[in-house]
Order: sequence, then C-alpha cells, then structure tokens
Amino acid sequence: MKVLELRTASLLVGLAVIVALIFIWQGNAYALRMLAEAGCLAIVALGLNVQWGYAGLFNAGIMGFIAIAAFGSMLISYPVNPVFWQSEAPGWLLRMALIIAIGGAVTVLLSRIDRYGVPRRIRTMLTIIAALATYMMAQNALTPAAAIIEQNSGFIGGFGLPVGLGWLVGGVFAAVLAWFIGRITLGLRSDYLAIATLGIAEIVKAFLKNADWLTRGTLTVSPLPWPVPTPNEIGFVVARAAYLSITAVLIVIIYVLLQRGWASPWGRMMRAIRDNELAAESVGKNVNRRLLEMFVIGNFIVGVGGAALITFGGIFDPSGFLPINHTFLVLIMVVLGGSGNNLGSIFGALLVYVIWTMSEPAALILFRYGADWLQNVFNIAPPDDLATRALQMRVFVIGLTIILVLRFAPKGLLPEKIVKYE
Amino acid sequence: MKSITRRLLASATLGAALLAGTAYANADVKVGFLGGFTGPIESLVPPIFAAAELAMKQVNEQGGILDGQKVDFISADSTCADATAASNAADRMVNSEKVTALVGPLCSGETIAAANNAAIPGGVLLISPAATSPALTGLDDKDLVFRTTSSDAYSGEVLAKILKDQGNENIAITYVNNDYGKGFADALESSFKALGGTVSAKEAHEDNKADYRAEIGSLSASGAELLVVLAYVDGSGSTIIRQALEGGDFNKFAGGDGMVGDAIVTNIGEGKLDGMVGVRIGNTTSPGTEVYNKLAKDAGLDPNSSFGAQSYDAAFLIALSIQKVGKDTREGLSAALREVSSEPGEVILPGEWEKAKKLLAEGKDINYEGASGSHEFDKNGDVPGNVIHMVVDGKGFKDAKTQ
Amino acid sequence: MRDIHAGYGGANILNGVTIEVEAHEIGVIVGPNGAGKSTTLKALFGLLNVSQGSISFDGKEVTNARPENLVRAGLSFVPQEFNVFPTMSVRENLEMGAYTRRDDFRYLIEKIFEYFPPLRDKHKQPAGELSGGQRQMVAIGRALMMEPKLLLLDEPTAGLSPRYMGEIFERVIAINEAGVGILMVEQNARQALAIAHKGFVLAGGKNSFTDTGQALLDDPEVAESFLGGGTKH
Amino acid sequence: MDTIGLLSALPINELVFFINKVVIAGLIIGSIYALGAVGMTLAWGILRFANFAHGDLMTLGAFIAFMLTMAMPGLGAYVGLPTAFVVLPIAMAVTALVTILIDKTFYVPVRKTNPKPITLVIASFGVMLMLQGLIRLFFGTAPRQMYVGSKDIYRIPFAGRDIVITEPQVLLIVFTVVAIVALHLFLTRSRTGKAMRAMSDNADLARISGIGTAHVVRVTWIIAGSLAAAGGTLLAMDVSLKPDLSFNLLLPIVAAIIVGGIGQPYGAIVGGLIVGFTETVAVFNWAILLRPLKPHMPDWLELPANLTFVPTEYKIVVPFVILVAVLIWRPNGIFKGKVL
Amino acid sequence: MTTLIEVKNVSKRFGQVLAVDNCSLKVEQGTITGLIGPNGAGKTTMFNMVAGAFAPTSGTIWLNGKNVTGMPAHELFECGLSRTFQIAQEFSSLTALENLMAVTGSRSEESLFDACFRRAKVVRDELAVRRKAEEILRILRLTHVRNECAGNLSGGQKKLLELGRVMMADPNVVLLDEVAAGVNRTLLNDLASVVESLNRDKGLTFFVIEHDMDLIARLCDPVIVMAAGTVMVQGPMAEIRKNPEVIEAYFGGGTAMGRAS
Repeated sequence: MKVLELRTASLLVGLAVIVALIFIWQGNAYALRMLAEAGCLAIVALGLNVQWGYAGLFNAGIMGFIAIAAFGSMLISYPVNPVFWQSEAPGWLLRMALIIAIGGAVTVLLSRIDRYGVPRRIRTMLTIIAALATYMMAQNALTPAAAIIEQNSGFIGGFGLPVGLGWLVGGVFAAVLAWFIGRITLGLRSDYLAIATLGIAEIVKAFLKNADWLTRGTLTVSPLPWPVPTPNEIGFVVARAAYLSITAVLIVIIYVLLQRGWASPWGRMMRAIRDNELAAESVGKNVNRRLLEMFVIGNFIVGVGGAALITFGGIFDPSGFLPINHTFLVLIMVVLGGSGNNLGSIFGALLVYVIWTMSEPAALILFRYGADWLQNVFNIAPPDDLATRALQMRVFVIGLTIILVLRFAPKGLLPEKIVKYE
Repeated sequence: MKSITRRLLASATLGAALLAGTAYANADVKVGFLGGFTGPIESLVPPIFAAAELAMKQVNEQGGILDGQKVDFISADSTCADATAASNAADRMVNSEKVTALVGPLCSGETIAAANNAAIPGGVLLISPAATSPALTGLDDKDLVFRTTSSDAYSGEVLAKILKDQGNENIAITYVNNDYGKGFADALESSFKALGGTVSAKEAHEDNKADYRAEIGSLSASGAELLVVLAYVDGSGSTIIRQALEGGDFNKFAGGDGMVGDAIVTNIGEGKLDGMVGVRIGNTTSPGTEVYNKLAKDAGLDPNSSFGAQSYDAAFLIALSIQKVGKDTREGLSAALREVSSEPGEVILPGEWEKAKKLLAEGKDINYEGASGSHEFDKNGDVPGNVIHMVVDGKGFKDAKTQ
Repeated sequence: MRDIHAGYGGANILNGVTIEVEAHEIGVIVGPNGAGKSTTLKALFGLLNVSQGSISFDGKEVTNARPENLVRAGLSFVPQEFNVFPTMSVRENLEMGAYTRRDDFRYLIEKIFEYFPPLRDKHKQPAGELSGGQRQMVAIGRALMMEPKLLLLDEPTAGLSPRYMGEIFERVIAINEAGVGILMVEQNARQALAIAHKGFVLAGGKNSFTDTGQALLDDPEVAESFLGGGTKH
Repeated sequence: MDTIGLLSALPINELVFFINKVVIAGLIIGSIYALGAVGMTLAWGILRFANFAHGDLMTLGAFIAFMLTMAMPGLGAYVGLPTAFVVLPIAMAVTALVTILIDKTFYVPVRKTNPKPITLVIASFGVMLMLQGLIRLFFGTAPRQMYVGSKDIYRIPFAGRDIVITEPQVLLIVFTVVAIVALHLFLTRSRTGKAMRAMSDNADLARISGIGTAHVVRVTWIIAGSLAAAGGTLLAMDVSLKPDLSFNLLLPIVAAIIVGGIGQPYGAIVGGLIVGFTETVAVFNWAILLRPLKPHMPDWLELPANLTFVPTEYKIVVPFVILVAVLIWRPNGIFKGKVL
Repeated sequence: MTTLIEVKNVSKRFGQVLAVDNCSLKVEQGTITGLIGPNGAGKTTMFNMVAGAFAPTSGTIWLNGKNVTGMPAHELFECGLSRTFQIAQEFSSLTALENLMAVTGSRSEESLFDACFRRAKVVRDELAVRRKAEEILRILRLTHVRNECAGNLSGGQKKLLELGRVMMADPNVVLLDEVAAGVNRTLLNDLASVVESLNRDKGLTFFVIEHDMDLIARLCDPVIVMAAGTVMVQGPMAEIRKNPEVIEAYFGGGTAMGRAS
C-alpha cells in the first residue's frame, strides 16, 4: 500500500517536472495549449478507461465517436444559417425525418411478425423490402433538399446554442451510436467489438465527409465558437488558461463521479462482470445490459472530451479524424496509465501527449545532431529529406511505447487498485 | 523507484539538450514551414518543402538575410488532415520557436486551423502555397494570411472554358475527396454547365487507395467522352488515369493543377497521354517560371511538382519582406510583402536574392515576379487567378500557347 | 520394467499421489470427482507443472518432460473431452497420432480399423460429425498410432450410452492383450476395476487405497466410501 | 441484324463492360484480399489473435521486392517476366523471416504471460505502428513504380469489344490460384500442414499428439509472412507502391476473414472474393446494363444516368457493412469458423 | 408441500446427441433433492437448463408456479434461484468480502446515478450489505481472508465463498453443482453442515448434483437417478441403493463386468 502511494506520488511529481520543463522550453502559450489539448484527451481517455479498464470492452473506434460528437457539438453551437431556414429545404428534411420514422417503425414491426405465426422467410423478405423502400423514399426526399442546401447556403448551419450544451449533445450522439453498436456486438467475442468499432469509425467518418448538406463535408466548418473568449480577443495565454480551466473542471467532475461509481456497488458489479461473466450472471447481473451501459457511458464521456478537443481546434473537418491521432493515441494513454485506474488514465493522457507533441522537435534535434556527427566523424552526407523522415518517427515511437508497456508494465504505470474494506 | 529516478533524469537531460539546441540557433532569422509530412498528402509534401528550402538556401548562400544572418528554416508536421495537430504545430512555431513568418500549411482545412489558432492571434505572417479553398478568402485574418496560389473557383472556370472550346460536350469528373478537389469540381461543373455542356458524372474518390477500377467503371458508364481528374499526380491521379487507360474506359483526359507534373508521363508512359489538357496557376508572361525551372533542375528537383513553384515563391517572398522591413520582427511584414511583390519596382526573378538585397539596401522598390506568377496580392491576400493552359506533349506538360 | 512413480505436492489439487503400473498391465484410477484423477494423468503427461516428486517411465526420469518427447518415448494420452480434431477426417486424425513417426504407418491405420470397424467406413468423414462413441474410438485410435508402451485414458466412457461403454471396455481389454499397458481414469468404477490388474483409489489428491482391481472391489471399506456402499455383490 | 435469336438481344458491349468492370476488377481485388486474408486467418486460428500488423507486412514485403527489383533491374528480361515477379520468392522469404523475428521479439514475450487475446491484439497494433514508422523512415513516402519499363496489356477480343487485362493482373490471378492450390495440398497432404490444421482445431490435443507447437507456429508465420509479401508485391505491381498501401486493405481483409470464418483458409479465400466482388458490384453503374433496353421501355420511364447501389465515395464502407451484417447473422462466418 | 421446480417433458439436443430425452422431474419445497446418475446421463445438461445456461429444445420448466423456460440466469436469480458451480467461479480480482458484497440482492442499488448523486443512500445500503457479508464470512470461517483477492484463495475456500454468495442472495432454491469436487473431507463436512442448517433453519430448498455418495446419503431426500437422458427412478437414498435397475445402470454391469465375475 505504502509503496503504491509512493510510486503514484513520485510519478505525478515527475510529470509535473516534465510539464514545468515544457513551460520553460516552449513558452507559456504553447505549454498551455498542450495542456488544454491533453486535458480534452484525458476526458476521452477516462471514457475509454470506463470501457476497457472497468468493463474489459476494447473500443478500437474512438475516432468515430469523437467525430460524431464533434459533429453534434458543431450542429448545436455553430451560428444559425438563416439562408437555410428561409429556403424550402427544412420542409424536405422534415419530410425525410417523417419517412424515416414511419418506415423505421414499419420495418421494426415487420421484423417481429414471425411471433404471430408468419413464416420467418416471409418476415425476412418483408423486412428487407420495407427497409429498402424506406431507404429509397428517404433518399428521394433528401436529394432535392441536399441540392437546395448545397446551392444556396453550403450547409444547414447550426442552432447557435451555448457551447456547453453542444458538448453535451455531442456526448449524447456518441452514446446513441454506441448503443447501436453495442446491441450488435456485445454478445459476441471481445475482438469482434474491436473490429466492429474500427469499422464503424470509418463509416462515421465517410458519412460526415460526404454528407455535405449536413456537415459541409471536406469544405470544413470554422471557426467553431468557444465557451470562453478566443486568443484573438484576449491573447493566447489568458484564453487558453480559461479553456484549460474549463477542461480541468470537467476532468475533475468526471473523475469524481467515476471514482464514486467505482467505489460503489455499481463499480463492484462492473468489476465482477469483468472478472467472471458466468458467475455474475448467476448472481443476477444482467451482463449484456450492463456491458452495454458501460459502453454507452464510456462513449458519452469520450464524446464530451472529443467535442471539447475539436472545439479547441476551432475547426470541424471530417477528413481530420485519423485513427492514429484519435484512436491509438488514446488507447496508449489508457494502457500506459494503467487500465482500471482513473488517475492513471489522466496521468497517461498527459504523459503520452507530452511525448507525442515533443517527439517532433526532439526527433528533429536528435536527427540534426546525428547528421552532424555522421558528417563530421564518418564524412557521410545525411539524406536530404532528413527532417521529413524524422517526423515519421512519431508513429514508430507510439508503436514502440505500446510494445514496451505491454512487456514491462502490462498493468500500466499506475495499476488498478484493489478495493479493500478496513 | 529506481526506474522513476532514471526516467526523471533522462527527461531532464533531454530537456536540457533541447534547450541548448534552441539557444544555439538563436541569432538566425527563423522562418517556419508547415506541411503534412505524415497523413494523406505525405507523398506530396517533401518536394514542396524542398522547393521552399531551395529558396532559403539561395538566400543563405547569396549573402544571407538582413546583415548577413542566416535563415533558419524549420519545419513541423501539420498532418494535412488533423486540425488539432496542425494548430498544435503552428502554435509551436508561433509561440515556442518564435518564427518571424510561416510558409504553409498546405491543405485548406489545416491552413484555416493554423491561422485561426496560432498565426492570426500571434500576429505572424502566413503564406500558404497550396491552400486553394475559397473559404480562405473570407477569413477574418488581420491581413496576415496570404497565398501564392489562386482559388479553385477561377481554375475551374478556365478549365471549363478550355474543354468547351475544344468541342467537348459531355464530361465526367472525378475528384479527390478533400477541400481542394471538391471546390475545384464544383466550380468546374457549374461553369461547364453554364457554357452549355453536360457533366454526366461527378464523383469523389478517396486518395491513396490501391484500386479505382470500380470508380472508373461507374464514371465511364455515364457515357462521357472525357475524364477530368482533379487529384494529385503522386496520389490517386496517376493511378486513375493509368487504370482508365488500361481498361480502355477513357482516352481523353484533363486535369487541374494537382495533375500538372511531368511525373504523370513517366508514370504512365510516353506518348499515351498526348493531348491531355491541364491547367496550372501561374503566369507565362512572367519570365520567373523559366528561371525557376532551371534553378529547380540544377538543384535536382522536379520543377513541375505540384505546388513546388508556389512554395518556392512563398519562401522567397517571406525572405524579401523581412529584408524589406530591415529587422527580424513580425510587425509590418504584411505591408512589406505587398510592397515587394507588386508594382512598381525593379523586377526580381527567382534566385536573384543578391540583386534584391542590394536594391533594397539602396532603398529602391522591387517587384518579385515569381516562379508561379507575379503575385499581386489583393486585399484578402489572394493572388488574382492567372491560369495557364497546359497540354501534354511527349515527355511532359507544355504551355499550349507556345505550341 | 516400466515403473511410474509420481508424487506431487504443493498444488492444491494433488498432494502426493503415487501410481505404479507394470508393463502390460491395466491400471485403473478411481475416486470421487475432484480427487485429482484427471489431474494425475495430466501431470504424468507433462501438461501440468509438477512442483514436487518425480515421474519415471521405462526406467527414465521424465518429470515435466514435454509432451512431444513423452510421445516419442512411448506414452500416449487420450483426454476426456475435445479429444479429436473435429474438422479433420478420421484418417487424418489417425495420421496426427503418428505425427512423430517417420516410417510408413499405413498398416497401423489398417490395424486400428480392425480394432474399430465402424471407423473404416467413415474414414473420410470429419471427426466432428461422428457420434460420441465413434469419436472416442477415433481418439483411442489416434493414441494407438504411436504403438505406445503405455496408454493413458481419461474417462473413456464418459457420456457414452451403456452399449458403447461395453464396447469400449472390450476394446481396452483387446488392446491390452495386444501388449499395451493401460492406465485409465474411470467414473464407472465397478466396471473398470473389474477389468483392472491394479486399482488406485484417490481421494482429496492423495492415494487412499491401492491393490489389485478385484481386491478393491471386494474391499468393503472401498465399496462403502467410493463405490456407493450397500450394493450387493 | 445479321445474327439471329437471343444473341442479338444480348447487350454484348455492355456485357463486356460488365465483365471488365465487375468480374475482372472483383477478381483482382478479391485475389489481393484473399492472399492477405489466408495468412492472417491461419495465424488467427492457430495463435488465437488478430494480427493487425498483417497489412503492414504486405507493405513491407512489397518494399523488399521493390529494393530487390532496383538492385537487379535486368533480371526479369532473362525470364521474360517482370523483375518484381522474378524476385518475389526472395522477398517472400525475407518477409517470412521478418515475421518470425517479430513474433520472437514482440509477441512471444507477451504470449508467455498467458494474456487475454485482446492484449495480443493491442500488441499487434503496436507492431503495426512500428512497421508503419519504419517503412516511412527507410523508404520515404513518395509513391514508387514497381515496373521497369511499361507493362503489357492484353486485350482479348470478345464480341466486338475487348476484355482488358494487364500482365501483373494475369500474374496476380495465376499466382493466387497456384498459391491456393499449393496451400491446399500443403494443408491436406503434408505432415506439417496437417499439424497446422490439427493445432488450429485443438491446440491441446495437438500437443498431446506430439506436435511441436513452436514448429507449427513458425510454419504458420512463414506462410502468413510470405503470402502477405506476395499479396503486397502483386498489388504494388498492379498499381503503385506506397507506404500506406496495405493499411487501407487491412479492414477489407478482416472483413473477408470474418465472412469466411476465423481460422478457415478456404473461408478466407471465398471471403476475400466476396468482399472484392461486393465492392465492385456495389459501386457498379447498373444503368449501363439497362441502356440497351431503352428502346423497348415506355417513354414515361426515364432511365437515370447513374444507378448504383452505393455512391463511389462510400465504397470504403462496403466491407464494413458486410462485416456488420455477418456479425449479426452469422458471427462464426459462413464457413463456420471456430468459436475461439 | 408445494412444488418449487417442475421440469415437464424437457428434451435437449446437441447436434446429433440427444442429451436429455423427454424428461420430467419435480423438486418440492423444503427438500434437499439430489440428482445422481452415471456420467453422460444428462444430469449436467438438465441442471444447466434449470439454471438458465441454455434453453431446452422442447418442454417447459416451472419455478414457483412460473414458466421460466429459456429464462436467462440473471432473471432466474431475481426469481429466487441461486446456484454454485462445479469448478468454483469466483470474481478473481475482488476480495473475499467484495465477492459476497457483489451479491446485493436488488438491482436498484447498483446504479451509477445513485453512486454519484445519492451517496447517503448508497452508504446506508452498503453498510447493511457489508454487515451481512461479514456475518456470512464469519459463519463460513473465512474472516481471516476477507481482504484477500478471491483469485488467490484455495479451491475449497472458493467453494465456500460460492456458498456464501448463495447465502447473501436469500434465495428460495439453491442449485448445488458438485459441491464435493475438489474439497477435502473436513471442509466437506463444514459445507454439508452449512447446507443442512440452511435447509433446517431457513427452509431453503436445495437441488444437488453430486458424485459423492456419502454426501448424497447424508443430505438428500429424495434422490433422483438419471440415466441415458431420462429419470430412471426417484426416492430416498436407502431405496435407491437397493434398486437393481439403478445398480445395473449406475454401479456397473454389462459385458466388462461379465468378464471379471
């Protein structure tokens, strides 16, 4: 117990020293930005920790959840586009929504008629026909709407509501998506969830990228409104400090709530399910439902963090969601920090983000020294595109970190703590 | 415990080394380059960076900047796609490296992100050599964001007109699914329709996929006689044209500036593309292009690589502006840029750094006529569209008018 | 000649078991569930780590030897369940049994088809599609492919109908008469002890009785505590 | 009309178009998927984890072939085949070696701790990223041409139009068929091949039967690595070589594996072809097949210019939709892969 | 006496194997009913169907007058059915105490919302649960390992812990799956007395699969004998032992027997 505490403390102090060094080296403005971004990613990491650390659910599609949440947040908080509302497009969209609602309901009903004695094959056929019909009719309503929107106003714009609400809705979007995916895959083996989420993330990205009427697609939406005044208005340091404090408050709230949950019967149940599904089922835990609950809650948090991250960047660009930056980076944060330990996830998020952002200047300097040395000692001319190649090392470093952590600290730097009652 | 101490020690040493590294280069004038060294256009970036580096190398070799100082030209990875990473990289340039001005970023999305997040609040002049999206025009940029390439909208119009004049009635467009491709394709489609032509298919494709046969099939099924490819030579562009040729789907092609590069002929084979139409932003009346072509070839670069000339110009213009201001400061650079790039003044061609420096020292006006045009910036920081009609003939693209 | 001394300790399942089977004998291990019967076999075959004690086979020390080497030394093991390769044909299953052999073993497959005639007709069928009894035959056949000196059987009759059970026991006797030593774990203690030369009664991970099969059957104490006392015989 | 009967009514031109765009294109991309999927599914079945680094092994193999091609550009001329194809066996061998080294250095230590399968998946993500970084570090990011000189294009006249296929495509298809037949013979006839199937079926029983685990694992990696190298090289020959070549293929390959059932090499082949064909069929413009019917159609029925199931920009979604559909209806794949 | 569990004409087929063949049986309230039979007789399959691990191919299962055919295990738990496993299934990274506390009885306590925002209620509930768990640990003489991870306990202790979980649940009926497996004699005696006292004092009904005839004889009345997928006979142990059919099926017979005799 004592040793663990000491370890935690010294790691945190070490991290603080590193952050302080970065303040000195890179200046306040940059260091604050790095912290703000790391803070947003820490929220995402907490969300993943709920899934991977608490419930053992491996979500390999964080990128998709961040993307959909960023979209939700953009939709809510971006200023209203009056051109769109004055056109006839909203009418068409309403019509499409109605068609989807009715068609969806009919499809769902048809998919259940086998309970009333209709042969399964006929049911399947009818369901497929209904789904196709709904799809085509909705498409028919959408085509003119999309054309009008894209011609007149670019995209539908937002609702101009507060940013905070946007983040919340972003989280809800991610949670709803998670619910659908969870329903499909949670009954299956663990790697299926990884594959399914990996795929869903790409689907979400493809949709956001190509639904120009809704998201402006590749033409990107900017500037996204901030919850605090932007650097343009009040300067880098103050604006970022304000943003950072909002993220910090969010982290604290989420952390406290998750810790409370972790130490409560709910957390105990989740750990029980993770340990032994068979036994959990036998003592009355509805395993699949609870896992789904975890998956949804986790993705809600991921969504909030993702929305905050994208808002900080100030631009919604669907092509900007990349597996390496938005999935693997978060994954390594949780694994390195220690899955099942919330403090570990926050710690991991900060440390990994520092490594990630600092690896670039560090690699450049190292490569330059290396090149000088090569030149001077062996008289070998370094390749011309040395700088470019140095930057590619980042990906390698992240990969190496994953392997090293798995090998030397499989439980992370701050491992999960056993809950003990004295 | 032991491992922690070691880690702390290691990180401290590293930090010290880095600090030392930063201090060591302090006396020089710092200019930053942002580009997507990783990510979707990673294959396009190195030549663009090399072209800008060439400009800075010339500056350093020809007596240096200001009072013989060197330009320290540093680069960072803005990933093209990830706005967070782009603004992070830009921010480090602006706030940590404290650069005087920035070349790049290249993609429009990342340019907006970098500008809004770092360059504009930091008061840093930013010249993008490749961001072609119209969205940049309307940016509230405090007169800090410029570009040496014109907006897609104009290129689209010109291409439409060329195609229509050549007697094409029915075209198919495929574009790389990003802001560049999309903007260009939209402009081309509407212009071509306005001229009375038919666009029977207009489809996006993802860059860097292995295979586009299915997409090509869909395009060719539309019955169009000519395929416009709005992509990058080193990206999907070559693949699509090659597969379309191999499959016998199209034999007439046209392309935007991303496609104008001699590599396309090397990739596909000499003689197979003769007559392919291309447009590129630039100015044939400017002798700068030819000068640059020679300079680039001597330096071992491909003069026709996508956005290479624009990148060279951006870097050279920044050096000129700094020289014009006379000291290493961010203030007044925009105004200086407008002065050195526009009339009146003695014409400076690419590579003529010594001459420019001398003229500036004498207090004379100069007017840079660059590799990719004369760069008369308007109030939004855009250059007026000046589009050249190119055509493939033999080994590569030639100016159609000189034929 | 062939002695197996096995003693284990430390692990919470086996706490010192000694089994000794001579060549050509049938040894039967019986005992309540959880007594460590299957564990004993697994430990013998190098599938579990033996923390204490030693195992020797054919005069050689083989404690914690790798299964591959044990197979080469002439020891074969038929696990209780999952004892065939379900997607492979019957013939391929048998071939897998002879994996470490380099000679021509087709005659052996013929011999096994003679032992288990139903397999001959189904030799091309995937083993996963066979009935339980036939699968058990395949499993035993696979183990015999190495012409082992000693065959370890883990509950060969588990889950089989009485008809098959009898058949399997008959085969076991036949195999033994052909010169193969047998050590098996059985739930059907009475039937198994009846054919055994030597019986071992395990309880709580320890030997509790060791004698000839018939002697154990006749021992009232054994009958009382392990065979369901009160039955007439 | 000089021909009579049904034949004249057949839209020959359009049919040839369909063959070119759907049948051949699907066959080509399907073969690539199949080559990738077979190796990955074998490793998945035997080692019980999805090796996500497999896609990058394909790229690595292609780059090794590329280096060999550059080293001896004239080699192909002797045999009358493209150099890249001639050096392919060497590239396959080198990649196989690298694959074994990766296993020894990265996977074995993790495997020794007896982890959950998902831990190995995470490790493979790490290896994947490392490979990506190293490939870019050593080879740069510029696309490269595998071909020395230009490639041959075969045009087979068929009812007035040409069925078009290029030399690397022919080589790819021939190679795939040969590789599949060879693999089939290996798995069903050879001792080691049977041992692999045995191990995939029931690893414990395989050990009991005296099958050396280490040996089988090694052979599995050799097959996976060399087929990956072959797939990557052949793809790079058909199109061009880029560092992110096969990362783009990874998910369709996984889809192919799931469709075919994990651990089922034949399933992976069929799955690869299914995914390949579905992709081409999904974005195929069916309007062209209806066009000949136009004169016979009533006037009010206007033929749309574009009649596809999926717009081309959503093509990348197709494998995932297949994947999700299979996960819902047949989670063990259509060939009933094992439940791990 | 009311019938607690009733199995009516249940069959279960696995591929080609008919594991349970049109089988019916009853467990009466307040009894400790034993289920014995040779391996492969279908008793484990039967047991798993009653416990909700899988649904029967045909037939119905009733619990306390309610049709529970195909009901998943966690819902059966809500209906008052609790079980143990042949191989102890513990929550390995939870302490012994937590293993018991994980059985809270009612689902409403395990809500994240409550944990976050209604702390007083949670603390109050937790205290009650904890007291109960401590008490059960004391009865089971496991107090000394209360803060030990369950994964580190011995096999027998894990079995006790399982029984403890059952006690936490206050069920109507308990399914015991081979309690004796892997448990030494002394501990087995403890287990048996716990079962007996639960049955006697709290009126708990037990349904037990067991191979240990001693234990069956000590605890169970009546005993159901299954063979070849059906119920062969039912009655007190003493009678069962005398039944020639049972002796034939369970304790031996057949050809091999012939040779030895």
